[in-house]
Amino acid sequence: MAAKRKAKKPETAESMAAQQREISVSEFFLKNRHLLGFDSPAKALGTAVKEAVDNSLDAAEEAGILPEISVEIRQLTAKRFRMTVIDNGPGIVQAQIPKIFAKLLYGSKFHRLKMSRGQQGIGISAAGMYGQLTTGQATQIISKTKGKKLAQSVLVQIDTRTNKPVLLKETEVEWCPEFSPYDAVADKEKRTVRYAHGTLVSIEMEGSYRRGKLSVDEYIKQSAIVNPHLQLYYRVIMEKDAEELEEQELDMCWTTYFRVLKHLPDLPMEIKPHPHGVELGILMQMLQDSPSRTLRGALSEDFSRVSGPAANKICEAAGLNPKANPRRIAHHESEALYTAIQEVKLMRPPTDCLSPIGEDDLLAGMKKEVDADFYTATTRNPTVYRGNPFQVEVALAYAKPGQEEVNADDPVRVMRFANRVPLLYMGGACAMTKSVAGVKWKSYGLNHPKGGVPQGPVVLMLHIASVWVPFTSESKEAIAHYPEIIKELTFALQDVGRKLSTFLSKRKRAAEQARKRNYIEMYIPHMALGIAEIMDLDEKQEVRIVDQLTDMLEKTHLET
Amino acid sequence: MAAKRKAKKPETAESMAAQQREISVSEFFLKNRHLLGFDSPAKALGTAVKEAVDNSLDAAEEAGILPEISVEIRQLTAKRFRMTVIDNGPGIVQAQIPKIFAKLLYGSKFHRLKMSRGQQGIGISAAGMYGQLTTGQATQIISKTKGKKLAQSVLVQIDTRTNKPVLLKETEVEWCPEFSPYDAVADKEKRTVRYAHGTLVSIEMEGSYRRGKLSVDEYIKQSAIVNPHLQLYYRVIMEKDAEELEEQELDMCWTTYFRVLKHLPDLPMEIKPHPHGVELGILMQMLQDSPSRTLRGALSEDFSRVSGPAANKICEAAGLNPKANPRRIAHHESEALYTAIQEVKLMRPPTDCLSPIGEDDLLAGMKKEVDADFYTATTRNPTVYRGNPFQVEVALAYAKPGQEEVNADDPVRVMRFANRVPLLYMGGACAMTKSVAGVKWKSYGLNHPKGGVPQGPVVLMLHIASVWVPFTSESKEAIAHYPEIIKELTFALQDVGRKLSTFLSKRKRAAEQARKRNYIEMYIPHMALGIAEIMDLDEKQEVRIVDQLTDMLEKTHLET
Amino acid sequence: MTAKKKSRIVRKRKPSSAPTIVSKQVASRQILDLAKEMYETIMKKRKKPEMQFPIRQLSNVKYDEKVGHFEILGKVSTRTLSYTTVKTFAQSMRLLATTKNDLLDKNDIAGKREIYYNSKSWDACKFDEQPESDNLLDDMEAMLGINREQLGYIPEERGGDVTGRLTVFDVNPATGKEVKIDCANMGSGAWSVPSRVEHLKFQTKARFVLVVETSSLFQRLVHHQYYDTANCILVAMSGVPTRACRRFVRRLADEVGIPVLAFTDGDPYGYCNIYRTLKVGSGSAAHINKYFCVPQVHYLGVTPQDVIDYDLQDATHPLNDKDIKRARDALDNDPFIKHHKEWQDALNQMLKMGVRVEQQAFAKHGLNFVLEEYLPRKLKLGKFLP
Amino acid sequence: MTAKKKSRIVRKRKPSSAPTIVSKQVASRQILDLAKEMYETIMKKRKKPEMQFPIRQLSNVKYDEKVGHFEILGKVSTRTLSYTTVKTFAQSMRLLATTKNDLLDKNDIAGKREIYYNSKSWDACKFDEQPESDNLLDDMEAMLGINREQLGYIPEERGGDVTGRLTVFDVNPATGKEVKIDCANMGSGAWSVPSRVEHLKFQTKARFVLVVETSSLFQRLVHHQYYDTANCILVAMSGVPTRACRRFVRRLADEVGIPVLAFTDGDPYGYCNIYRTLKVGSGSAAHINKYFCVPQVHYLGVTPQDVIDYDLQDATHPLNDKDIKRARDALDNDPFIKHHKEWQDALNQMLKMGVRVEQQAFAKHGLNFVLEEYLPRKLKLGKFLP
Repeated sequence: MAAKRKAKKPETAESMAAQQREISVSEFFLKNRHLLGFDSPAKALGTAVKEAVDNSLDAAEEAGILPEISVEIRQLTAKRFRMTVIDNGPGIVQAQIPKIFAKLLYGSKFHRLKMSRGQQGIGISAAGMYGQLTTGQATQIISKTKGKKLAQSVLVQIDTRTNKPVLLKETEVEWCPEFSPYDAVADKEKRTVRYAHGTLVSIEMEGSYRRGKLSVDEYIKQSAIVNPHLQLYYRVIMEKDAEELEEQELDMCWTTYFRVLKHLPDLPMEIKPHPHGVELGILMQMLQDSPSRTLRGALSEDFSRVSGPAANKICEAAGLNPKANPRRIAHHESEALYTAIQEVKLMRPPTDCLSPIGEDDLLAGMKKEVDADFYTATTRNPTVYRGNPFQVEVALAYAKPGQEEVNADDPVRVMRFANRVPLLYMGGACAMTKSVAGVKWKSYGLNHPKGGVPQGPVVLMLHIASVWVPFTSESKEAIAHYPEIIKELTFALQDVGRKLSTFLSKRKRAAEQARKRNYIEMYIPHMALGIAEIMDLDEKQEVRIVDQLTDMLEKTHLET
Repeated sequence: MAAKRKAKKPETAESMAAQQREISVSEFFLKNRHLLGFDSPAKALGTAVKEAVDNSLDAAEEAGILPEISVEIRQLTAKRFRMTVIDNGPGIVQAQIPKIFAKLLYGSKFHRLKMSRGQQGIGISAAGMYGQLTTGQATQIISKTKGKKLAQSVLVQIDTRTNKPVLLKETEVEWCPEFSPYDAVADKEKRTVRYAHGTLVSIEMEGSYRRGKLSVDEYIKQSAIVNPHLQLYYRVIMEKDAEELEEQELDMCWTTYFRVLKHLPDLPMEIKPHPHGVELGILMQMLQDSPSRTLRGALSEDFSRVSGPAANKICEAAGLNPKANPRRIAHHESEALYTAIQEVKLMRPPTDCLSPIGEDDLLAGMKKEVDADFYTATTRNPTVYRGNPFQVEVALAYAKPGQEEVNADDPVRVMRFANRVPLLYMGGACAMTKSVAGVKWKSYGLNHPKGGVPQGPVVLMLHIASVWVPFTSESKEAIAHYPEIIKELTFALQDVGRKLSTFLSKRKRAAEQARKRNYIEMYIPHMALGIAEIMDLDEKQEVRIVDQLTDMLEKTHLET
Repeated sequence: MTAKKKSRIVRKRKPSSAPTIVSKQVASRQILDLAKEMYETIMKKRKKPEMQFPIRQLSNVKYDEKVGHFEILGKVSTRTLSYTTVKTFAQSMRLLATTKNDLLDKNDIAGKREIYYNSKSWDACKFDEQPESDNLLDDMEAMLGINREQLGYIPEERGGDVTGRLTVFDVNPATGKEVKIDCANMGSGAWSVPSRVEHLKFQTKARFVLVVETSSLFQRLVHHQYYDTANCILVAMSGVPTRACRRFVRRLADEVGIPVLAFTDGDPYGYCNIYRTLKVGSGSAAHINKYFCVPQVHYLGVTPQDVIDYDLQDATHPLNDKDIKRARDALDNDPFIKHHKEWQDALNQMLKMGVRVEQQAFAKHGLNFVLEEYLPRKLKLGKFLP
Repeated sequence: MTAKKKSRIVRKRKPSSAPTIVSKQVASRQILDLAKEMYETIMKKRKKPEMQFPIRQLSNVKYDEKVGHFEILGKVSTRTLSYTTVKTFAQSMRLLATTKNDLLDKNDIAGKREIYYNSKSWDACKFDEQPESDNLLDDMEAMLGINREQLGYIPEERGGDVTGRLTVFDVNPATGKEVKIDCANMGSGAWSVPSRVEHLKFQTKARFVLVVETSSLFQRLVHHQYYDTANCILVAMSGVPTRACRRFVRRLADEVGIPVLAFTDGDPYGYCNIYRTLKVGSGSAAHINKYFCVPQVHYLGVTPQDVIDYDLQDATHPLNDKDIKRARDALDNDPFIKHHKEWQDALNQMLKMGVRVEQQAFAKHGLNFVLEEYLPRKLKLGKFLP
């Protein structure tokens, strides 16, 4: 047991008040960095790459540019790596660079209702903060916007006590994103493409590089699958390689994932909140903030799917004057309004805020992944959870025999995606895995251990597109278990399951036919021989029995 | 498939820059409130009570006051509840009240290294924010500090866009905390205790009240067990009760958990960071911030366990001048310093920052929980993970037969605590559950299905005390899987396991003795009879054989 | 044997008439007819051939005390040639061919296992496991209505042991010369019943036949020359009597006309399987019961009442689930048990007592109690279960 | 039988000398001595009594071809009276008392199951399950060094069947009169070997004894009067030979001095259990092997080489794990197999071929191939395994 403590003066309300302090969100996540996916060196490296690539893709698409991205991971010492991502996106305006890369909770995507990969405004800054914590090094950014002659080169760190960027160095440099990997030769001719705009981000951090199902390699591969409009270059240079190889040989290390689609996916539109998904406290806030002069105006202009007549109907049901000033609505009046909104029938939210991958592209991606005897995909119609539109898609492949990693006795392979981002970790906690386990695969022809994932030479791709994907943690690795989402996933899985079942039974029937024919032809002669031996018939008579019996049986059993 | 979209103008770097915005931490957690434990109405109610009670206990203990707390849950409408917690703590200075109750990431506990229940500065404000979101109602606080005549009554909300409190109403009122429940009669005399100071917090929220292992009831009961110095009053008033019962009858609804220890636990001391647990980035930050003029001074004054000579040794190993200005250390010099620190041998961090429950109090708590034939407890010596001191304790009870909820065939009951706070949810993800499953209970006499929790009429209490408990999420429900923590838990469990094993084998031996005596006395006469029949002996001779044999065997087998 | 003595042992009973035995030529002809009919169906009527079998279950038999055995009713199952039955048809025809050409026409014999091995030369048509060929032998029996011993098949199982005051006239199969066997003159051994018994002739002056379940008790009776003391013939069944043993006892009973008494363990298996099968046959062999039952037999013991009368409670075993199920099934479905109230009472008494008892249980009162006390008393009393 | 003929069938061998048989009086006296010694230990020496048994395992036997059987070595296990053994001691003494007073002194017999039931009157000391009393019977045999048949215990198992050119002289146990049994005159049946055979006398003109594993093959040989054709005595073992059967063949071999040939299935069980036990005894009965082995026997077939020579590959079965383990164990641990290279070769050949073969497999070439071709050829060749 511990020795007796020194007496300590007890605190008072006043002395305790003196200790109260604001905690910056950076400090908070620095201490809790496992919540952001930086719990181990191996995972940290993957998380950093993912955040950078997600940002590059979002920016290029919003700017209407077909994205071209290179990712390099370079080992510096045993436990230290540098990650560098270059894109051909629109670039970042000089003034925004420090905040975007060195301030947590800063970004353009949190406040709007529109599908995008990033949503929290945490990721890339957190990666930089992790690099800074483990190596003391700043994040380097070079960015060039269209029309500018020179690029901005910036070195930035985060002041974690205030969650503010510290600009260490800012210069103008000659730079433009350039992609010309050796691997491009496979595309028939070697080409070097230079763009007038783009961004480079480079972070040094403690890390560890591994291969396998939870690796950066896998993330890169899956990203290419769900983004068929993306041209991606990727290389990993280990300390040993860097020492032993010439620069030209290092150039050969690039792996290229070629673009297969020459146009961008449909751009998702931003929408306004739907009144049925809004909680009382938010409703009150929105009325306070409304630019409208009247309650009716506030309802119809700040929300989607509320027409003028609908707004009147709501006001009437709540016993409020449609012309009332929305900023002067009392508390009990808002409660009445809230209740009225729930009762009035409204159109579902618009869904052009979503951009699903689509069945064709899902199938194309799947064909890259696995050589199969059968492929199928389904994209569900959009629907809503808590007022947020979302849409799910599922693709299924039944592998040809002999495929590596797709064995008939193993659990099926499940690839999870949210807003086109691969999810690698925490599959067990994910609503997608739960949905896969919940479908009755036995009736579709797969073996299915109770409570688990089905078994078979099957690859499943699941995608959810939403204006706000509900993750189980800030590291965005698993989808939370919303019943509406599980229901949609289940319908989609059942749909591909039924198609699989049709395929399997067709195939089974053909095999059965062949087996039956052989079987009949194997035993009929023996039956005839028995009769012939008993009756002492000659060979000709015996052959006639064989013919007659074969004829009869094949007519019955083979022409169905 | 979705219909063709309207063409939309692509974004440019400039148009995108215009959309960038800071995200307040309140907005962030409002949208992600499941991360804070507010994912379902039932859980939200429990989380709110827990945050309020944790704060009350921390404040009373720091002020050297024996805590007395009342908790009331009152149903207002089917889905709406009001939670009110009153304590006899030191009260809160007027100016701090709004920030403490209506600003996320604000508090006194985050920045210091000292064991306390709260650590993030999020909990109670998040509860208020949830109440505000679901009911539009503000949080009410009444607080009286020592020496003041009147109490401050405050109504406060949070402006989630800025994470700042909005003071709705502030008045001075006559109020003092008063506890006089009917149940106190059981203590022989009814008494009403009034205190000169204390705090009341009351929040209205959407909620749902349930009983069982994951309920508020269970949290309250377990809190009383690990805080034997706490006097706690608790009542739940459902809508129906409130309508049907007189006020006096409602007074009868209080359940009292009596204080069993008349003194406070040892107050934990605040410590400085230990250099071995500090990462490079933090080290650099601390040097920048040091009030010392010299590197030696910074090392020995800002860290614990670094004496002057040790500081010199570190500087020497790093090739740095001990008299250098700590604010002028270059990057590569800090790296050298960092490496040198890891290599110099230092004392482990001080551990008076921890206040374990102690074996006696653990046993006392366990005796309240279950009527057992055997109790044991162990408190491990403090140790360190990532530079953070921590200490684990385990108590075990082997229940008397017939105890409700403690069946011999069921998994053992595991009660988890962190810094004296009961953990109810997410047991499956917790390092404590993992440690229990990892110990080889079979060798201690319990049935133990592979990979699972052992079975038996056993209750286990596990406690971790630390200056920074690593939780798997902000809702603080499960301990992260740090190997150092699992190791300590395992040692503690093995210790109580060995004691259990000794108890069980002693008990078995006694039963064996009785069985052996009966057995010998049953068969000896038959052996004698056989000999007598063969040799044709008379009865007297036969009796003599019986006596002789009984004597010999009992001497050998019964007097060990 | 005098009429006076007989009456002390068992109530009078008309011996049932012996069933017809077919010659090998007739059996061979039957197989030929069957093949011809199939040929006609296929080649003339151009229809898929069928095979018909009487259903061999308790539900397709009736018990008429006058007939004396389970008689098969009309229910029939039909097997039509199809994809699923073609292998069975092929194997059936080859089996019939072998039976006719190699056994009947050549006057040879074969064991079940030999026929299984013989099929190994049939290529794809061969039997993979012996149960397959065993099943088809049963089918063939049922289809032809002749027991397989008459087709030249010999059982693997032995036929039981006989001692006591009986002379058996057998025939040397090679020379055809008569062989005379004196079963009272087997020393401490016994005469082992052959697998085929149709040709045997008997001569005896014994008062009755005692058929015993266990070899152990049989040996005790032989050791103490019980057949002399009681003037009887002793037969040991060693469990459920084999077809040869049942047929032997039946032929003996038919020829010499003395009472037959059965002495088995007192359990549902002893009553409902061993004794009932010995007396009236079984459901699964319903089509050939007439050959293999012994309607003349009566039940001596051990009865549930004996447990009480001879103070055997502490030498019993509790009934297990299988025993209880067997007894209940018999009470519900067995036409023989349902016909005789005495048997229903005995089974119900056993179920109520919850115990079964073995023949050796009498050893509790001394090793020779069973032959010195129990058997004489039971025989003197002359009260047997039907 | 002439020496000339004999030489064609088997190599010469000195018949081993017959073991001593003790009288009931001697056996009774031995039990009394044992009790007296125990009494002295307890009451005079004031020590805890002990019981000693030779260890009955293959590891405690040696094989000397001259002796002819597994001889027990000196390893002994001692059971001292203690808490854990007191029940066994009590039951042993009561069992010895019953054996002496009720069987030996009264010249009575008892089966194992009867003794089990007899114990029901012993109160708490009674046997709960029959394996308990069976084990103590084995212990008693080992302790006294006398086989239990000599103590008056009769086996439940039957002793095998005999036909052929042999006359057996038995004794009527009641009258003591000699009984003459002609085993060539059993018709289609056979003479069933009694459980105790010590008193039998034999007379024969046969050339050899053929001991056959399966009843089915035995019946085929009887049906075709093979014992006349080949001038031999046929014995059916029906699996592992019972003690009575082994003792019978041994006594026959000792008295008439003609060769004995064994014909079993060609599998590790047939070689290492059935044949080896018949010839030299077993580890677990090491203390009484001298009574129960037949050192004169030689092995005729089916050998692994026969599978090749007689084209039986497609009538074999693959060896299962148990077969393989049995063969390997024998190669590693069985003193008999380890003594004879021929047997090691045979087992290794079988393991390499991976198959076992049954006696009936010859039916593949026709039902009577075994007696018309196989046996005559093997006998003519005269090459047998030791």
